[in-house]
Amino acid sequence: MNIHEYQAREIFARHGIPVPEAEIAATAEEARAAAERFGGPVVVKAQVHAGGRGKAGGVKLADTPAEAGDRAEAILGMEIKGIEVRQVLVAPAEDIASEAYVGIVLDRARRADTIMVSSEGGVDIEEVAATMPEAIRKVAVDPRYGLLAHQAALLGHHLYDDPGAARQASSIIAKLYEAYRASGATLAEINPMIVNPAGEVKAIDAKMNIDDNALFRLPEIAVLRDTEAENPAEVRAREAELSYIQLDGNVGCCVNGAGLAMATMDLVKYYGGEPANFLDIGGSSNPDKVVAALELITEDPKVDSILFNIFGGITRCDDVANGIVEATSRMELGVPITIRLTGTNEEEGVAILASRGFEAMVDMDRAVETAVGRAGGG
Amino acid sequence: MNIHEYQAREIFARHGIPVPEAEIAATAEEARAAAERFGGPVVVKAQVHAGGRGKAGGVKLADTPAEAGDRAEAILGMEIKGIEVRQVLVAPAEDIASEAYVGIVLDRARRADTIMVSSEGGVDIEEVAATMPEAIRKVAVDPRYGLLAHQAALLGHHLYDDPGAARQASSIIAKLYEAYRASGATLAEINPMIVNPAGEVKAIDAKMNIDDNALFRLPEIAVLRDTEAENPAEVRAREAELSYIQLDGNVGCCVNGAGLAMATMDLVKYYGGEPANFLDIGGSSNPDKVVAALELITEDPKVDSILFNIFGGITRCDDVANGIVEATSRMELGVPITIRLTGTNEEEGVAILASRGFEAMVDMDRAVETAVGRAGGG
Amino acid sequence: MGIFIGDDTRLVVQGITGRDGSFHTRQMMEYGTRVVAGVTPGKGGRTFDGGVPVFDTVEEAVAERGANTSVIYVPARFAADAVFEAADAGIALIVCITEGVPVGDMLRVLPYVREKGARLIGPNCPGLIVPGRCKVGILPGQIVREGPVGIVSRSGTLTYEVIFQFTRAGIGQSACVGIGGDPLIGTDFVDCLAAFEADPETEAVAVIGEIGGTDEQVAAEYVSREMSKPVVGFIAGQTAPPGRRMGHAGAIISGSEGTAEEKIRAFESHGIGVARRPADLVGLIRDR
Amino acid sequence: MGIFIGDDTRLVVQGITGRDGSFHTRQMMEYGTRVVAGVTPGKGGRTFDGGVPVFDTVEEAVAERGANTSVIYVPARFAADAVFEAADAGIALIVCITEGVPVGDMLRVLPYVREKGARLIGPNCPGLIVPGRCKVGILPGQIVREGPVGIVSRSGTLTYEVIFQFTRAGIGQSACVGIGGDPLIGTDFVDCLAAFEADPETEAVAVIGEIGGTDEQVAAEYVSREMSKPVVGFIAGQTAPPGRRMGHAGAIISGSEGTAEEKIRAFESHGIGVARRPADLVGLIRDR
Repeated sequence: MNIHEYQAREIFARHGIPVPEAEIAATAEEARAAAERFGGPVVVKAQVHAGGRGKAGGVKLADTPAEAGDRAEAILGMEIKGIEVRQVLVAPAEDIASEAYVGIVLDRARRADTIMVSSEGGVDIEEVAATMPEAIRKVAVDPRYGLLAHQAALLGHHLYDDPGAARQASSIIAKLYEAYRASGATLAEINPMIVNPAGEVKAIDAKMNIDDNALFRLPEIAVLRDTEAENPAEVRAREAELSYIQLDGNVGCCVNGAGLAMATMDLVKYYGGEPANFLDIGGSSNPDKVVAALELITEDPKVDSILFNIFGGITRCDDVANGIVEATSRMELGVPITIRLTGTNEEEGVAILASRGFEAMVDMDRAVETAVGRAGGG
Repeated sequence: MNIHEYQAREIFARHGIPVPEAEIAATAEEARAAAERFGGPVVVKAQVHAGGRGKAGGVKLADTPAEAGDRAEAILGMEIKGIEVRQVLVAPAEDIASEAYVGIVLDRARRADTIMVSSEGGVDIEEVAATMPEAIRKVAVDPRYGLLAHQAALLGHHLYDDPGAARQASSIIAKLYEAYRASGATLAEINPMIVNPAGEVKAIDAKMNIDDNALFRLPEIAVLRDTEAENPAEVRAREAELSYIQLDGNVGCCVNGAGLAMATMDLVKYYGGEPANFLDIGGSSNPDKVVAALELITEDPKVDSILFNIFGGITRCDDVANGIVEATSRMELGVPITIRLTGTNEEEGVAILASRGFEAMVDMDRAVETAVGRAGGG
Repeated sequence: MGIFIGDDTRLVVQGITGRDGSFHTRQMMEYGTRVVAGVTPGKGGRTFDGGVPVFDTVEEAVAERGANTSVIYVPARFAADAVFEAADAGIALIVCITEGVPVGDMLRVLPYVREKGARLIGPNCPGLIVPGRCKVGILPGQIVREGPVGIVSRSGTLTYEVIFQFTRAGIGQSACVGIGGDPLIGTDFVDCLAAFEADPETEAVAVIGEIGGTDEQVAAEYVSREMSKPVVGFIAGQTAPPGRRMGHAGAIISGSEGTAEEKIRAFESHGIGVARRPADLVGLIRDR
Repeated sequence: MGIFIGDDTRLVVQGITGRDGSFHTRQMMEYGTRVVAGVTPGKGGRTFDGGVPVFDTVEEAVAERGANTSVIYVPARFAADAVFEAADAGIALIVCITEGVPVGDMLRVLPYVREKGARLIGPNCPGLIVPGRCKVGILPGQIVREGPVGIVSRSGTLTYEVIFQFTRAGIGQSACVGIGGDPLIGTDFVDCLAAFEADPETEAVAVIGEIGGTDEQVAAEYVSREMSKPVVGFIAGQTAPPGRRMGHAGAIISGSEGTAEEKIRAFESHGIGVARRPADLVGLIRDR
């Protein structure tokens, strides 16, 4: 789960990380008022679940309250990577002596949370890793011991020669790790972390990704989900316990299992088509899910052909067939449907479909090729 | 550090362990009033830092408030193992279906905190261990992982066949471990933990010992020290950063280092004397400590002879000699003093003492034998 | 032979009285797996389906029934506890089917399992099957067939698909292992490849990977360095967009890491034949 | 030879700029110990006494000065951190002089040190000395003398006393190790006995125990099972009352466990000659 910068800032602040004050604004007038309260120059930053907002024009400086209002006006409503900006963060512009990067991420290969710091802050860390890897210092946290004091200390010393700044940075790193763990995060970043001319170290930007699987035990984090900032179809899919991601093609896919769903998309492409979505109905046998899945696909205006690819295991073919029958009796599909059905209760499923005039195939390749053809591609 | 039952109960309660209500009383009238508030029969329990208070008559049942007052009257002011009872705990008497034991203790040999449970509660666990060891189930907690859910579960199942009681016990055990860790404890006991006729599991008695070395980071635990319940000389010694334990003999010992202090006591006994105390002035070279040590020893009326045994290392012989000179110029010792001095700055120390008429020896055995002789023993 | 499970497997089912646990216990018993015990805390003393004793703890299942393998069907919030318990009780192979286990739980579980000398497969996996002999997990028994090909996969139904295609083509399997789709799993490709290399009944191996992480790249290197048997592969997610979690918690391209192209390149550069379609795996295996 | 330290020792002093650290660093250098670096966070870049470079981290001391041994003089609240840091930096021998370390800290430190393959001596110990060659800690160099007797002890000044008596009697030492008086320590009697058994220069060993715990009992068994060299012993605290902490955090009789009688009995039943007075150790060693 993505959360917004302003939400991550609040979590950081709660864990004692020095985060300069800021206000969230949903209108130009709110942004102007916030800038007025702060006094001096401010930064206006788009709050969206997308990287690269700076390059997209989603971060602007403003010298006066009026200018802050204008900047907010320009940013609010703009689209960054297809997502509409609905809120901006207004924060006093900081005097910056130097910028650094601090990030914590789950390192799958090392099976450990890994803390990375770089004295090259304010830029993309992948870029730093590619161009000057020696600037980056990494430390893996042993999950059995947690972050040890000396690890935080040596990361601080890597960033700053000044003992005071190093000490502040070590403390921020330790608190960031606490925030990361307490929030079920798989990523937490401060980029940039700055030193101001007075020698104070502060977190200027804040980013966190949360492990969806941890949300059941973190209700205070779960409520941070901003469904308005997400694709509405994907939000509805999640509510129906479907795994759905909208794409640009015209072959709507409905598959049981994530790996098979990806392989189906790849096969659509292989046969010259373009998948309209990733959709995994999971291992359940609930016909309602099939209905919900068909609704999602048919509501996507790009879809010209629907492809079911079901390999029955826990999922039973007859349940899926019943779901298809029920959905098509309730709504007009409007586009051709191609069904591949094999595995558990295959015969029953095929019979149910046949009774309503649907043909079911056993071979995945043939079904995909057919669906692509029906979409006008291939 | 020892804390009282009522203090341990409060810690337990703060960690969510079901502890029946109770009140602390310093007078018979307070005990009577508490019993009146509770209504039914109550237990009146002496609050002292000593084991075996039950056998000593420090725990009594009372059916009426008046009786509770009488019981408190009898218990308050009594001495249990030399310690005066200044407070009693008054708690409603519980209906008890069964009694169990739960304890957590640092197991030095296994280098782990170890949780012990026994369905034989309300009796001394060492006795159970000796007579029916199969009743005790132990689980070592790996310090890297903490207490794991299944460990608490299997201890609960060991105690109770009833799933509800087992679940409650598991939860209490998990909370007790949290209380133990959060308090810097080296021992935490619930004895007995009871099941009442309604099937509720509760902690009836509460005991905790705290690691003195952990107190610097636990101010809320450090304040629980009840200096009034301790030997006043030992309290003063601790304030002077001396390690002092009063004993029954008449040879007052002042030594640098705990091992040497014990060996000196043993040698006093070997030569037919009885040590009046254990006293370690530590590794410091501060003459003030020597003065404080001499004050403690001379205030003990049993002392007939004073023995200094100093092996200079970090401790410098001249500092100790100066301390002795200063102390004896301020006060009248009233008893003979025997001084053994060797190691760092030995010559300077011997000279300082000689200038004031004290003789210093180099050999430990000769010094101890002399001091014992001067005490009239040996 | 097969790998990890077989005739010596004495299985305890953790969560045997649950919906999934009871269903799949019956399926496994039907397939011939020796289910010696079940565990559901608070339900100790009962009997499952009149034959399998249920205990409160895995410890009892080991002590009283000699269980050496465990399969876990408990809800996600209890899954880590169940693995800890199995490992602590001395279970040698722990198969965790449960989906949705917090990755922070797995961080602590993995070193614990390793220290206890146990092997964990999963979580979020379909388990494993040695055709004709033993099945632990949820892989459908009717699609497998005894034979010489080892199959290892991060996926569930895609594994079935591949097995199905092999079986339809008349090529049987020595063992099929679903290692799970989560970012942190107990047994990786290399562990399975090493086991297949050591298994005399396995003549070739098919590896089914997907986007996310670097496990396939590590496996490719291992194959070229350590394996004598032919290995073929398939990578799902060539059309997956970056930064999106494709169903599996582990199937996500992070920045430039974990793409299908990168994995396919790693396979090819280490001599692993890569199928463009699952169906092509059959031909690739035949050619080796 | 000696044990644990010697000519190859390259020492880093953690807390070198503190009062105790600076005093004992000078003492160790005077004795001939090769002090290659000091560490005090925030004071990196300075030089101690004009010759020893001071770093912010142990990692730097290892990387830039090849330190392989560390001695710790930091305050109790930072002692565990210092041990973690030294072990993580690859230091092979860590000697923690600091007194008053919370036992809960040591619970976590001990497995960490073991996993990193390091040895910890202490905490709350005087360190160790190999007469004429190397000293790490605070043992007074002037009382030792080269010779064939290994001395290991839980105490500080009592160790000096014993060394002093041996030296006065003309019996030198191969090495003297103070393992510390806390309930949890990194190196126990058995570790030292094994090292003395393996050291060709050691001909006999004196073990100085005290009340509390069971380390002496374990050592006694080890001596009778594994050691060819004669061992003599002394136990302090025969007159100590039960339930009271005798200065050392570890010197406490808990219930019926850890009494001097029990330890003396263990020594005697395993063939270790027990001295009634420290002075008798000399005679006992002479008789063996």
